[in-house]
Amino acid sequence: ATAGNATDGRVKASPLAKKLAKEKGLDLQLVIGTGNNGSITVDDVKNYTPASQAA
Amino acid sequence: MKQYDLIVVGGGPGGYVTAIYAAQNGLKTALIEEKDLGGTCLNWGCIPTKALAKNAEVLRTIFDSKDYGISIDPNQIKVDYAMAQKRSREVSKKLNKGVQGLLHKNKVDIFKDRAKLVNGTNVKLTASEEILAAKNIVLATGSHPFKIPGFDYQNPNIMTSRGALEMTDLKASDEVVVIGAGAIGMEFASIWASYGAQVTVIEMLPRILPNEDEAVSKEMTRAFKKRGVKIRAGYKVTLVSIKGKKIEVNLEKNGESEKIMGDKLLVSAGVRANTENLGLESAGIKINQRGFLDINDQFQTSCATVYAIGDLTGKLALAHVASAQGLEVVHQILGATVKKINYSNIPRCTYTYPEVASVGLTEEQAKGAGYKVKVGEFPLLANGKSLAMNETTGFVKIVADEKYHEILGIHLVGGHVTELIAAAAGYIDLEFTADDIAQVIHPHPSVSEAIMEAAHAVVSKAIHI
Amino acid sequence: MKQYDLIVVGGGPGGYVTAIYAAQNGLKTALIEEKDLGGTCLNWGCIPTKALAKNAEVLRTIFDSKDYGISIDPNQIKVDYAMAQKRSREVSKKLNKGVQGLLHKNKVDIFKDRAKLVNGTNVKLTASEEILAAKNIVLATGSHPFKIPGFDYQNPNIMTSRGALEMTDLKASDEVVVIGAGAIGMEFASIWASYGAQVTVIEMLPRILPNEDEAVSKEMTRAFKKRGVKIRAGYKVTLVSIKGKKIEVNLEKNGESEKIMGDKLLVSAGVRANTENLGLESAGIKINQRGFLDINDQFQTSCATVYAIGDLTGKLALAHVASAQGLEVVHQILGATVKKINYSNIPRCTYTYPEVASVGLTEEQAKGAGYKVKVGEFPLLANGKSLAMNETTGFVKIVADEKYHEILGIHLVGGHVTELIAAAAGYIDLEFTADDIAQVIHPHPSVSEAIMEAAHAVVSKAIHI
Ligand SMILES: Cc1cc2nc3c(=O)[nH]c(=O)nc-3n(C[C@H](O)[C@H](O)[C@H](O)COP(=O)(O)OP(=O)(O)OC[C@H]3O[C@@H](n4cnc5c(N)ncnc54)[C@H](O)[C@@H]3O)c2cc1C
Ligand SMILES: Cc1cc2nc3c(=O)[nH]c(=O)nc-3n(C[C@H](O)[C@H](O)[C@H](O)COP(=O)(O)OP(=O)(O)OC[C@H]3O[C@@H](n4cnc5c(N)ncnc54)[C@H](O)[C@@H]3O)c2cc1C
Repeated sequence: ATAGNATDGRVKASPLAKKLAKEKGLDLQLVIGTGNNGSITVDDVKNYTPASQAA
Repeated sequence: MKQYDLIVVGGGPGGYVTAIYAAQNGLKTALIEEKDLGGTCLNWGCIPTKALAKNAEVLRTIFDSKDYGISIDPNQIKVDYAMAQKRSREVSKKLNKGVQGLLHKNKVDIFKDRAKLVNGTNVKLTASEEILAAKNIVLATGSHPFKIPGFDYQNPNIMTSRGALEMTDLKASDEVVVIGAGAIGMEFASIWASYGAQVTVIEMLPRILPNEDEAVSKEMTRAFKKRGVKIRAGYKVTLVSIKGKKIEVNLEKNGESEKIMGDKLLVSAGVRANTENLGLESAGIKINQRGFLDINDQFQTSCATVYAIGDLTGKLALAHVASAQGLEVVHQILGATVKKINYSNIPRCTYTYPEVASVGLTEEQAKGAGYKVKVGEFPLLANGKSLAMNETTGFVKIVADEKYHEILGIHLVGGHVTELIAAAAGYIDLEFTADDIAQVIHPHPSVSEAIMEAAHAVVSKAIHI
Repeated sequence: MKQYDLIVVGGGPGGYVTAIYAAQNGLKTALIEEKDLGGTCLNWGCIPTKALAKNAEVLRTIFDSKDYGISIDPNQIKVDYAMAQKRSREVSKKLNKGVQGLLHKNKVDIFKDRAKLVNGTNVKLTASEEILAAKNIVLATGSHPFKIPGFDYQNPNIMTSRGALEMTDLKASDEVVVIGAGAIGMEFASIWASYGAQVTVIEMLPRILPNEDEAVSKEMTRAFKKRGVKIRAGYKVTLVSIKGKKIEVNLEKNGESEKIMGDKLLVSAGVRANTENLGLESAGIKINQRGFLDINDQFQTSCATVYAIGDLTGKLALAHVASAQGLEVVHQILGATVKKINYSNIPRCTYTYPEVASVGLTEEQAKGAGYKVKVGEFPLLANGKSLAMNETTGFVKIVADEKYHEILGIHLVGGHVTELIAAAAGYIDLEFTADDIAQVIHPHPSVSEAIMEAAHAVVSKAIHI
């Protein structure tokens, strides 16, 4: 299975997480969300490293 | 021996909400409460104080009615504080009955008794001597007002909030002294000042509402002084003595002393956890240095089957903290996702006139935490609704980080702003930036627009100032 | 010929906000207003009505003060409606001056004159005959109340909202008839009922506040009836005639007719755009069938350099729509990102007693749009703060989609709920779900908790019902 948060084609991320991801050029589909109902938080984006999500 | 999935000890907003939510989610649940369902909050805290605050608001409105084209001879206004207290008690009673109804409806077994832990899964009822067993136990025994030692609390005019909620003989000619300018002290000061009493508020720390942003303390000092309340911040109470029918309070600041005479004295100096005779030792649970129970992020005490929530845990002593912790305990027991509570992002309200509400970090705290801070402010004097309502004291202050405009704190002073802070709590919790708030279309005219304007001020500039 | 980056025609909340924001962002800006800065909103709309509503609230509070332990002989209460109007006019005046100050401060050139387009980049001032030139022009000429034909508007007792805001001779013995039960009609009905007048509200559509969720209309019908207001919904006015000092209004429903006598009649039947003599033809701009100007998502009329905003565009006739459109026009001119306004997600407020506020789709609309709907409701009767405030009429209704619990609409009735709807607007705008709202820790006690409870009801169950 692909890691990430794109269940049902929806990526749920906080506004701040989106802002930061955009600045970093990061694809939110790759990030695992730890917020409400799996929503991606700013910390998820900050802590994201390709390796840490490989599992 | 009766077997439960969950036993909840204490029927305050921590305990009863936990019990209802647990039962709704299929757990066989017992609730043990020795006194009144609803706990401090419904019976001797949040609710009766707000009922009194409403009475006070009505009275203030009447005294100010000339501004609105209504004239009433002040001598024709008969004020009965005992009746105001009666309404307050009735509201509490109604909610207390309501909680009982909810518990019944959700099939929670209620035991009106005092509980004591036998071990991590057994609780003994003190009066009936019955022992109940459960897989998990939640302690939600709450707290009681701290009594500064050395005062004569037998004297009916020297009281904590508990006594203040029973006191019925306030007169407009009374001089009242309030020791402690936290939310509770300030709320009573505001109520009594509305009833015409000459109120003095004494605070040991350098400013009233010391946990709030400095700008809030400043605005509230100004507002209360304008209402005729004397503020003595940075003062130490050195002696309280009885002089005939009066209470003499001696104060000191920088070596200078002052004497204030009062008919009544409210001691409002924080709370102490209800840990006595709870049988904590038998479950191997220790009380921490401050007298509260330590919990981990899953709300467990050092005994894994015993959870603690609410005032007992020494976090923010607020009803919604107790309830929120309770919901998460149930999630934990059910094996559902547990939300980690960030205690700095809890909305904090003071129901004075004007009101205070805040969430997140103060400017000082944000700077202390190493943030580069950008502040956006907007005064209610520039807000159309506030002008129409003739309630222009107050402001919105947003503390954001400079780079992303992440909202770190929102601080409000003004009429009924305690109804606006939930939005701010949502914004912080859901990680809105000031830019997001600024572009949400707010209804006109509304006080809420001031939040949008303060957000504009963070992003670039407010429009209406 | 004076050259500008931007000429704004009309000084209402559309025009003046656009002008200030443009100037703040470096555009050389002119504002042309023929009458009062602040437009309808500040002078004859949002603001003076809210000032009157506050007067009415004060009066209601006084009449209900017995509940709070305050007794006043009703004969000692002298009510002066003319004074109430005076305060209302003063608030408008103050804000009007405030807008002038803001425009000056931001270096907007103000022309007190009537504007007429010469072409897509030139505007002629009618009185001075001066011609101004600009790269872009914003039309924000607003609207005026629609006068149902056939009534004698020369009679001072037959009026639109404009006349109602100048009328000073309301007596508690007056019978008042209001035609049209939209926000404006309902607001005046609420104010006058508070002053003791016998009010009848007539609505052609089957229910009052016909744009709101059906549950809202129902609750408001009940609340207004309880206040003694007569509601005639689904009725057609067939004839209005003068009978001596009285106005006779003939109604009909399903062939049955009824006669209502009034001392005063308010006609509150929507607005018409101010398009006359604007020189639209010379810029090649057409008026649409409904009499408004069509605009694209960038707020441009059919002439690319001429934008239109506010009531003129026939979207929701609300001040915050006008202002929001204005900000986006400036973004468009600056080449910044332009937010597409979703008109169904604009908060809508009715400042009656109790108040109404909503955002998003009604249940019916959501179903009509093909959503599988899940509704979460919570009555204020079960909300602690509402009980403490003695304001238990009303509810929160959340319309969500069944699958994701996406918020489609939030509908509120209750005391001061117009201050709660901004949060809902934010949640909808940023696409939060009911699950998100449910887990935001709301302050206790507050009416805002009812929103959290309704969200819980969408997710699974409310706690306190
Ligand atoms: C004057 C005042 C005003 C306040 N205003 C607000 C406000 O506006 N907003 C706000 O959020 N908070 C307010 N608070 C604080 C709020 O009341 C508390 O935070 C809240 O009640 C804590 O809830 P709890 O469930 O932890 O404890 P409590 O509400 O204190 O309930 C504990 C319950 O446990 C019972 N109990 C204790 N020991 C035992 C035992 N061994 N066996 C059985 N039962 C036991 C007690 O009888 C009590 O009913 C106020 C407090 C006061 C004093
Ligand atoms: C009684 C009442 C109550 C209302 N309450 C609310 C409320 O609570 N909340 C809310 O959001 N909305 C409310 N509204 C609606 C609100 O007032 C309008 O939506 C808003 O004013 C529209 O703003 P605008 O800028 O488009 O136009 P307007 O405010 O109408 O301003 C247009 C301005 O343009 C000027 N003008 C017109 N033609 C020319 C010309 N050729 N040259 C120069 N100047 C010109 C006019 O003099 C006027 O000042 C209310 C309206 C009424 C009537």
